[in-house]
Amino acid sequence: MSLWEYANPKKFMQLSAGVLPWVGGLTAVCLIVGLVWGFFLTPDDFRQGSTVKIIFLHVPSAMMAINAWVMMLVASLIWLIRRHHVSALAAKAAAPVGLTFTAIALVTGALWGQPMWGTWWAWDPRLTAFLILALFYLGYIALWQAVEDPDTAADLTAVLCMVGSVFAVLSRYAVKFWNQGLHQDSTILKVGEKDPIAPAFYVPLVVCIAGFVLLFVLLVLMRTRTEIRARRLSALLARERLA
Amino acid sequence: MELVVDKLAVARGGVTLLEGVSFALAPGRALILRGPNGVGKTTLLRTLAGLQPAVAGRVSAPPESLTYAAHADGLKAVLTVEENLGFWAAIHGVGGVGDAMARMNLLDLRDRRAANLSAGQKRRLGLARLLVTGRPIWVLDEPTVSLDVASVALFAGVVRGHLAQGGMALIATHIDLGLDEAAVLDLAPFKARVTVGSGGFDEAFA
Amino acid sequence: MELVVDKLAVARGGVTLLEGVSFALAPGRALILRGPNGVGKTTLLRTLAGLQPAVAGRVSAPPESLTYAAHADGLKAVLTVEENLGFWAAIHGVGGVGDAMARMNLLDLRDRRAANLSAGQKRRLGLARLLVTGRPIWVLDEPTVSLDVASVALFAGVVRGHLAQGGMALIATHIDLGLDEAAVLDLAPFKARVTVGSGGFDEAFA
Amino acid sequence: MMPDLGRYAVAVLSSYGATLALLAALLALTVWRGRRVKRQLAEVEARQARAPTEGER
Amino acid sequence: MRALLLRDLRLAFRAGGGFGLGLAFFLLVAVLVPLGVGPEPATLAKIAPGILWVGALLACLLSLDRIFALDFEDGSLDLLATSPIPLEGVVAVKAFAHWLVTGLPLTLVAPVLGVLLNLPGPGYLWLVASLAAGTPALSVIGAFGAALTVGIKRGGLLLSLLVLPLYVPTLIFGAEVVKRGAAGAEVSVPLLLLAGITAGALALLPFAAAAAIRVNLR
Amino acid sequence: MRALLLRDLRLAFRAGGGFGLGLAFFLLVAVLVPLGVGPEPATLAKIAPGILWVGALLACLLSLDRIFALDFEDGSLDLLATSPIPLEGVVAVKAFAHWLVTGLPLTLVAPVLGVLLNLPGPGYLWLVASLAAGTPALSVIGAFGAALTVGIKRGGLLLSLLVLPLYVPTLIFGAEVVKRGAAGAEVSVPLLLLAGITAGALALLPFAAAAAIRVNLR
Ligand code: HEM
Ligand SMILES: Nc1ncnc2c1ncn2[C@@H]1O[C@H](COP(=O)(O)OP(=O)(O)OP(=O)(O)O)[C@@H](O)[C@H]1O
Ligand SMILES: Nc1ncnc2c1ncn2[C@@H]1O[C@H](COP(=O)(O)OP(=O)(O)OP(=O)(O)O)[C@@H](O)[C@H]1O
Ligand SMILES: [Mg+2]
Ligand SMILES: [Mg+2]
Repeated sequence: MSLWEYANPKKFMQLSAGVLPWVGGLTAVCLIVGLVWGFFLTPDDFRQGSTVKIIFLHVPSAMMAINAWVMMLVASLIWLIRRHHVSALAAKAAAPVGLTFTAIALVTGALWGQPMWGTWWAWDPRLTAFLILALFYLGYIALWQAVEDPDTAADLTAVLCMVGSVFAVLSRYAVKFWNQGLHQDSTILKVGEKDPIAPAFYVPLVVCIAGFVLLFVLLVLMRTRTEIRARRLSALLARERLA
Repeated sequence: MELVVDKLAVARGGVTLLEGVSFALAPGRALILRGPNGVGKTTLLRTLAGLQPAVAGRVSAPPESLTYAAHADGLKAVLTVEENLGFWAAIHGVGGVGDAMARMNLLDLRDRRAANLSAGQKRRLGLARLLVTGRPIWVLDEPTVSLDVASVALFAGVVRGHLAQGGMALIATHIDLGLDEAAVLDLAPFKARVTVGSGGFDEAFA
Repeated sequence: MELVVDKLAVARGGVTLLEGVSFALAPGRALILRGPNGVGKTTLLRTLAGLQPAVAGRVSAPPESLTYAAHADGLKAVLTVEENLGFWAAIHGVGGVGDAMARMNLLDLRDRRAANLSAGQKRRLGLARLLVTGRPIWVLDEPTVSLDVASVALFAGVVRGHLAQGGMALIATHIDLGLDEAAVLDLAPFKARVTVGSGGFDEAFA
Repeated sequence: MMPDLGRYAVAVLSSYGATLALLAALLALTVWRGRRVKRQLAEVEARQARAPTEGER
Repeated sequence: MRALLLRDLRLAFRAGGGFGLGLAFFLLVAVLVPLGVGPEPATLAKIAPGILWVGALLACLLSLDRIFALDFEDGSLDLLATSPIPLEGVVAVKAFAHWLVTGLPLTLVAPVLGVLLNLPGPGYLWLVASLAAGTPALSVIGAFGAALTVGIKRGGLLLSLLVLPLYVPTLIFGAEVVKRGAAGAEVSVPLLLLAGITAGALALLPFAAAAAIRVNLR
Repeated sequence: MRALLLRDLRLAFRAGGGFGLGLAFFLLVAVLVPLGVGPEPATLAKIAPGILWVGALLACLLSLDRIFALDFEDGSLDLLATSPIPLEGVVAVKAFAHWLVTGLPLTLVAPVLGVLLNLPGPGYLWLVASLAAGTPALSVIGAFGAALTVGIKRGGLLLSLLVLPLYVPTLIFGAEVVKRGAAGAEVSVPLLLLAGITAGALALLPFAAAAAIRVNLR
């Protein structure tokens, strides 16, 4: 059986209905364990004090904010190439989730920045790139809402997502070029190098990241199911009106 | 050189409007499409013109043989009559602007801006565009809207001339054009029955 | 309650088009204006509606008794049929939206956005607006453009109903509406002779 | 029970508060709209099953 | 009148959201300027009041451009002009609707953008106050400009050109209020002048705008 | 193609002058910012490169908004789509026409506005160079945004929202060229990057824009 069969809405609804409770349960477990561990059971950092606890929210949401866009890009490509409606609707469903994660990363970052850097906001390249990412999300969502016909909207937003991705990467390099910045580099992927994160933080962080990934999957599945139902609902209503 | 439409189904807004429309149009012939408001004439013509995809069926026509005149005329209000026509002539790489103006009785208005034309004069200008496309198949959506009786007759004459040169015309209209030689196709019988997204995604799961 | 037009002259773009137009319209009567494209029908109707000043002559009608339906319908594409009508009803402080939709055969389309109507359906909606203005004098510029035969008959019925209630209608059209009881005024004889800026500033230093 | 957050209590607590609030809002919105659409769809399907529209089998 | 207001608001929300978008543009200006100017906090703090006001002004301006044009194009304006509502009322209502979907949300969201531009602490209150006092003038003046250009296709830029000079006093006093406020100085003089401009514009310009529309219709 | 270009230019000149107005808006931004920010020469000199680039960008944006919309509304776009010219060509020509009436005059007049904003001496050359290299990208990216929003009434602000984030790299590199140039530093890296963006946008975006128009027409 080919993977593409899950692009059939009926199959998708069946499969996702079976998977949802498990994903939901696992999400709850990971998030609760990770956040409780992170908030109550980690020590203070010698430099950052108790603010390190923000890392358990900030880093997972920042990662997922980017990954959500990547997922939308893949879904858009599938829609443009193979025209599977489910993937277009999944991209639509993911955008508000990605925007929320972006907002969380921005808010927690700002709250962290106030004690650490002495300012809510600095025009650091990574921060700036995130702000621009938020704008891309806003534009994408606004375009979905502004176009009435669902297939037209799917096509237009898919094109926007592709072009936007290219420009988002460009912006990332542009802002790096423009300002050296305060924000620390990525260390999470550099386990084993010198100066890694202490294990006391590392383990709960990984649990939290898993929790955010699962939360993303959960939300996207639920929203995609709703989008499919909404699509069918409007089709049935249209038929009723004609009859 | 022929326009053949085979079991065509067309949709607008996800609703299939017409199904199983088939006809053929040979050089020198005209076909008049009739049907009540909202049956799908405009949608059918746009599909034929290649502006939207068909739901099912096939349209075969030689490439770039078709020109479409819609409800809207595509005129620029700030350009004069002659400039408007000249633009479309240049786009299609054809001459004959003066001739087109003469045949649609626009010579007196040639230096008038399109904004300053009356409704019927605008329509005459929109129709004159057909003459400068050099395309053999004319697809016309209610061409005689706002035209007075004399202009309708003038236009019927222009269509006749086009047919006589081996052209074809497909005309959706509610008004009698006086083109008695044209065949008439009533679209009402082709109204689609299972109308919504039949078989497509929208109903794919039950 | 009467519309009286006395030796009216109207101009567009500084050019006097019609001169010496006089007629009177009594309650319950309709007058059909005829004339070739560009003779000045639209200009005359806009002048009567008070949208532009007359060059000479006089129009007398009770204040706020007149409503005008132009070439453009004044519909908002993103509003539904019912919302569009409801807006005009509210502006004129009149009810009867449901009744107007029923009489113009729009009930099936009430929740459809105006953008998704066909040309004829849009026009029906534009005409339904007349019913929710509560105004006695209807001034109509080619009201039946794009309407199919059944809708033309429907609209003629609506006009007859309006006349029966003591309303008046002034209709510029090229198409036969089947309103046999209406008087007809041909505008061609009123075409202005000395056409440019007669008597005004434009000739004051000639 | 409550860890001592020291002078950064405001920053940490408001971070957690804001995050949880945003996530809860998104989840609530998702669930709410999901339920509503599901209910409407069920209604329409039931209605159409009772009175099959003309042209269906 | 209420019907007209409701319709205009409904159109603004439906048609791709005139609402969120005025805001979005304001946000974009606040983001673009630091990208162009550079990230130093001291420079940004210095120019923040001016830039925020210029951004608010441009956001108004952009959304303004078709305040009457759409109604003109589809014939609604003709019909409104022959309706029982006086044209002055139409202008006032439309300007008010424009303010509700642009000026008001701009005012409410401005403090957040102040953070982006590193606005000094005491400035926030005066930023909101000056925008609340000044944006109604922007909407009314803009409605007047829109009325002047209503018959013109692609009038957008011409409109900007006509309206921007009229916006200058509002801009100067508005930015001055924020600048003084941010520096902890006395703000009452520019704030009063700003309120005066708004009151005057509200009282007079609807009549001028209605006259302009009447001329453009004929 | 030449006919289309000539027509678009003619329309721009006739319809209240798309030509003078892009310029005028640029001028107004350059005037308004000092009014809002205050007159100190040092501050102005510092922000001049950024503000000039932001002004150029906004001037482009404003004039952009109806690059396809007018043709869509009056039905010309349908006719162009069925004409012998490929839609990609139509997009490219229209973007070029837009550049000719906006980007080019902006570039030429920018030095004059540099004086208003007290731009340091060596910056002038680089201001012109960077605008010449960057404004074509603004036009093409804008044409893409206009193509996406062509079916949407009141799409103007949505267009801004979609396009402005796409303008970010161009803006950063453009302003950086001027800033470095004004400070007498090495400019070749950002200038090359700017030219690269323009080249890439010119090569690829007409196809994306044509695809978007096809989708919007159906
Ligand atoms: C609004 C402001 C901020 C934004 C938008 C932001 C954004 C990000 C992003 C995008 C990541 C990268 C995640 C990844 O690549 O895996 C990240 C990671 C991180 N951020 Fe922030 N950040 C902000 C403020 C701060 C502040 C103020 C601090 C603390 C001083 C901070 C500390 C960190 C740390 C420690 C990481 C993890 C780096 C790693 O080990 O990978 N961030 N942030
Ligand atoms: N989004 C939509 N959903 C459902 N139906 C739609 C939608 N958009 C358009 N329609 C319907 O599709 C039909 C469009 O038909 P079309 O415009 O082709 O009619 P037509 O035959 O040209 O009519 P006319 O003679 O009035 O011009 C209309 O009945 C219209 O109501
Ligand atoms: N600026 C102008 N200069 C000269 N003549 C003009 C100008 N503007 C319009 N006209 C002419 O005035 C007349 C306008 O008439 P009007 O629109 O009232 O015609 P109509 O009788 O309604 O025609 P139709 O039946 O085509 O709608 C036309 O002949 C038009 O060419
Ligand atoms: Mg039609
Ligand atoms: Mg007329």
